[in-house]
Amino acid sequence: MRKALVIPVVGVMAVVAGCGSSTPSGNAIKPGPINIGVVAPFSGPAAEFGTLISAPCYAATDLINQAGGILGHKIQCTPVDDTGDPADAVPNVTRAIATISNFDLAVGLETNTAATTVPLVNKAQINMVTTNGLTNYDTTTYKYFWRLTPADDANGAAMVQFAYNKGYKKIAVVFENNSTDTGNTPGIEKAAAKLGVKLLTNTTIPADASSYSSVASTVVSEHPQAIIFDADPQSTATFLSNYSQLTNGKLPPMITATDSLTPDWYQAVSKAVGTNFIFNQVDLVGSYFSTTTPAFYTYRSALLANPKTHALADTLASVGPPASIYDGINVMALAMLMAKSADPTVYNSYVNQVVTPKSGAVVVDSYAAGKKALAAGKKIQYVGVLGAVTFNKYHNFAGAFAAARFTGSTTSRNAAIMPGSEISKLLG
Amino acid sequence: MSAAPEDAPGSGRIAAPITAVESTESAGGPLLRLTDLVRQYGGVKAVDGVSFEIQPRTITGIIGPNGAGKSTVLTVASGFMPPTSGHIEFDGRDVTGLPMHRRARLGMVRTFQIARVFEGLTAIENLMVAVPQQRSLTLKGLVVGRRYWRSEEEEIQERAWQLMKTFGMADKANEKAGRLSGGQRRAVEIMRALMMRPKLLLVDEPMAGLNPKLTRELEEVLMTLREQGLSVLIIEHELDTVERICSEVLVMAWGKVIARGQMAELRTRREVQDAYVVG
Amino acid sequence: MHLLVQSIGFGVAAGAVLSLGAVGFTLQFGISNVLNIAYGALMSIGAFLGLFMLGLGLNIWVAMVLGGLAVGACSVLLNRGLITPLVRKGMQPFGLVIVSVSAGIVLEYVIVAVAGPATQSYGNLSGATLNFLGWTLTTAQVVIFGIAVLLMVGLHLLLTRTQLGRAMRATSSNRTLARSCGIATSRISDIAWFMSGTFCGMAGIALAITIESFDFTLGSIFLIPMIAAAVLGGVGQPYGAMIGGLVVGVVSSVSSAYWDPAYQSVVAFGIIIVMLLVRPRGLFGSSSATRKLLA
Amino acid sequence: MANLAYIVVIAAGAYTYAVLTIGPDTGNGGFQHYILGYQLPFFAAVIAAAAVGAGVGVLIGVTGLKRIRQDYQAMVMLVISIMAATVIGAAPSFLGGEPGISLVPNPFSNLSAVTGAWAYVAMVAFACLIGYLVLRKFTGGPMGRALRAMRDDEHAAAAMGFSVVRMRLLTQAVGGAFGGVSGALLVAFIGGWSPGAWAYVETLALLTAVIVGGMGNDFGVTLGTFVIAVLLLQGVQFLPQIRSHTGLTEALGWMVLGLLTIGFLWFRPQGVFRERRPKYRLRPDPTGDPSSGALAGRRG
Repeated sequence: MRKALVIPVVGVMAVVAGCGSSTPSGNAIKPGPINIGVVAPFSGPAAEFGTLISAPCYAATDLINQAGGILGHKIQCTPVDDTGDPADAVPNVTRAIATISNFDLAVGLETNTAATTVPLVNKAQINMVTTNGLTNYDTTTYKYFWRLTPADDANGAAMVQFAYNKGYKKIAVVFENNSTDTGNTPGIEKAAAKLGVKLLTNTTIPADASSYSSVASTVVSEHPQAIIFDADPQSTATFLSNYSQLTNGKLPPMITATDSLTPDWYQAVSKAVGTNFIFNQVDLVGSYFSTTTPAFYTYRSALLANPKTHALADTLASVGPPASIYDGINVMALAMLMAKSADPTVYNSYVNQVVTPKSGAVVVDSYAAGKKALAAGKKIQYVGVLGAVTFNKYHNFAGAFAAARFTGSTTSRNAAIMPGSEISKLLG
Repeated sequence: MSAAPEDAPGSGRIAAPITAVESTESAGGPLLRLTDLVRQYGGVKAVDGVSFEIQPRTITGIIGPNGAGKSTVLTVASGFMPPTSGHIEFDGRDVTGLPMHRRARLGMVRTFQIARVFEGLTAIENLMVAVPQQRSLTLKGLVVGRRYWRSEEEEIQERAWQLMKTFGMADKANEKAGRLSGGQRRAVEIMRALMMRPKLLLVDEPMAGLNPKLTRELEEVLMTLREQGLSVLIIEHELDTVERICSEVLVMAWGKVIARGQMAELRTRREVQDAYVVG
Repeated sequence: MHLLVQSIGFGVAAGAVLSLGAVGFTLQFGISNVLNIAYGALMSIGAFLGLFMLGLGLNIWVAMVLGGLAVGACSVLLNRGLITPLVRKGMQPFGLVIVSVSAGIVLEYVIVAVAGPATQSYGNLSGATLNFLGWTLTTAQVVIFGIAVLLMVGLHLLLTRTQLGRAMRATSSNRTLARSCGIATSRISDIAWFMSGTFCGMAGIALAITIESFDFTLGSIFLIPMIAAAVLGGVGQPYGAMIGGLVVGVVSSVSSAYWDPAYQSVVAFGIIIVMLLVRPRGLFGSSSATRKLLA
Repeated sequence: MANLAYIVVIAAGAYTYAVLTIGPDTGNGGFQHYILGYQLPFFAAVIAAAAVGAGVGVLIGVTGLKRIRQDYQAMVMLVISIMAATVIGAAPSFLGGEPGISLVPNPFSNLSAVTGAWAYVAMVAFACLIGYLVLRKFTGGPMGRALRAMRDDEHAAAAMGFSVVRMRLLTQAVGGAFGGVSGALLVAFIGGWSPGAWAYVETLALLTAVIVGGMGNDFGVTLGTFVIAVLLLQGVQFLPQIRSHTGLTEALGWMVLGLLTIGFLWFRPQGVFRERRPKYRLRPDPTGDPSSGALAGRRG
């Protein structure tokens, strides 16, 4: 797939800086709505991801606005296109920082671009709720960095743990050579060593090759009990059909990451090897949250209520990163209320107070409930879709993991739940 | 650039470039000597064992039917292409393995069958560029800048103007060479070669496409140049021209030199006539 | 050993599609002397036309023929509307490369504008798996191989047994001479662009069948191995391109079995560069073709 | 002839700067891998990037020395640039592989975002000024004349005694050093670099800039770069996204880029600004009558 364009010229920078003369962030709140920058790809090959990651933002902001907004201001989601490419993202994000007024929170900043965008946003003193999986942010000292999703190596470890739980002792590992997928590998290797799971082929493939037959052939010859695999939809479909060609249609159980739960992936793979495989042999491993809590119902009904996100409600029901954005926005909004300021340099120090358990605190599961409790002068603890959240000193929180099965083109149901402590032990 | 004296009526106009020609009496012997020159294309021997010498201050012609290997001899002699075997000596020095630009710097300059000018440069720039070792092209020239090479550049310009005037093309000097007519391009190419102060000029059918009057004028130029010390090796189809200007003529056919001598005498020789008939 | 035999089999299957594309590429180049980088985009157009016709309920093999012809027409349009006028204006080969690169990008994004950037698929058309000689191939791959062989034989007969073929070969080896012999070279050129486009479109659809999943960059990704095949066989040499396609297919397949698969495409790149720099006439090229290549 | 592999030189400079300033790859939790990992000061790294750029430029230039047709040469260049990106992408421990190298230090990291950007622009403007002055030495005056002659006809230039090989490699080295510096400045600003940032299509955009501006005119090239890069590619970002049609806006940007290139090559191949040649004036000379000599003004 074609990447978008970087132009190595001063001109771009000049425009960036030219726009930037006006509004350094971190000032007192200005008239007009508070903006949440959704930093995600809205163009290029990963454009679909931008839509997915915007949905929880719409859900959260709709509910916040219904509850009367924040400190008399409406709140709204503003897309910031990072194009999915770390180099392209920089001018766009820099411009957004300089031009968007009341840019007080950023969400998204996914794995492919996080390495360049997170430092920018942190430097601009804007709070962020990021869904990236880079392991280097496990121990970050960035003040404005907040993450409610696990790093990729934890996800890799969870995949192996799941395989181990299912009784698979010989696994092949095939990943596409991109940042997300290669980020899983260290976790897989550590976990496999600890659990005594044998890794057979452990290789990376390039995207969009016209044939993966030879790789598939190598994998087939080793008779794996399961295959841990993650690649873009097109490459996945080609690989699987090459594989089934060698085995007369027999495919091994496949363990992949929850980010494969997209219409594109479903379409490509179902056309190549059929829906039977998808429904019965694919396990999607990712972070877990319960779908029976009141917080989840609120989240889901907000998604259903907005025509922009209506169609995505079921897809998002079991995917961690969007839920973490929803929760993150609520936490930040409540922190603004407590701080009586939307200025990140002020409200940032209130974030932990919103989530930490304390005696006498009212447990709230939505912004509206939290706002009411705060107005009544009470202490609060936000327990949202992800459940109770506790940030470590690096502003990271990793909850439990689960494996899910497809139930439709974009929907899934959780099957096996793995506690977060179990996974972090594998990485230790 | 020394003055151009109007001392030779009828040929005075081209006196200027000739003083540019360096002394050619350096080595004493022949200026150019080809020994057993062979050039193969695939399995075909385009040049098949050619040997000859060119003395200083002479105009030597090569004639022969199409495909006789005339242009190949010139191409190989100039270093544009290596010979398959054989030796080339220039001014007492073996230049067989030397690339074309090195030979050009030694004083052996060629023109092309179809005149090749630098189309993006103006006519006068075409001339001025033809001084490969000018100071402005050295590292020192780049670093120190204009004051290191200004006087030399002015001298080059002066010389170029002299040639332009001599060839009557001063009014075209600032015209892009790509817009010049065929004859004017030919003139630019020859002037450009003269800018290099060559000892030996290798020219391939310079008269092709020129009208008779122009042909005569060019002949005159070449002869005056020879008087001033230049040697010329010329490939020419027009036998009258060859007869008028060449002191010695080589007849080539099938890649070999089949006869040599004065044109008037050669005309009567049987093998020459045969070669032309068959060719 | 088994892996080697198998990967040779995959290579042959991939090579059949490659040959198809490479022959079209080289045929057009041989006759019109223009390096057409937009060929990849035409291939993607073919794949998307195939998708459209499948949607209309046509049989895939019928769609392959019709799609091929349609792309052939596009190819003629490209030549008539863009390339020929620019050649007449005296554009240099380098400029033409830039033009065809640009045209390719425009065409690709026309596909995006019409059909969107999403991944597409014909669905599983590969049919039953066949095993012979230690090879494992799908029915579709065998059929495509058969089609490729048929087309090659057809092309061979056309080039050697017909007046048109003789005229084409004459034009390819010396255009000016051919014109002076009374051959309508511009018509021959049209025919060459048409045939090239037809091969291109059919290769695009064949590729879309075997790769199962594709998007608008299908052709440009495939262009490099195709050029490698054409260059290997000697540019302008249809027979060379046939063999070249098979060789490139087998070599990349075997290399990805025994080497890091991430380097799979590097093999094709290497072939192009080494061949052009060391032996530009290709393995099967004649020296007259070489002279075309040398400046 | 424009060098279609120029983007490789820019990339080489960017990677050089990155691995020379970023520090060992065990830092930041060791999430990325690359060679070297020194922590050289900014200027040392930029100079090294220039040197590596020059070296890579010469290497690419060497392949261009082979006398093959210019369209084949163009193809070889394109293939080299795609191949380089693929090889780097496939080797994760060499220069970060497909994900690339991130967290490359910015020389102004201790300034605020906006001040830093301005400081950067000032620095880049200064670098451009120096670059322009150096370039003038090459494109103006006798050197530019010689280079132009070589571009027009290498054989004739060789017949004039020019060592085509040496001059070509010299220009490649100078061009390479420029590319290396621009890569270094770019990566220091962006903070990250990956094969996706130097795909061959980026070369097309650079080329469009050059073609639109006018190939032989320094000012034209600069202007073209601004017009194309800023107005077109960045301008597209300001257009409203057409929601029902993902990717359409982006596709339009690319189509405009392609059509612009074709349109200029068709209607105005010399670009907005023509190449200008200096005019020389004849000194007053009483003996010469400019139009009377042999071969004057006649058609041959």
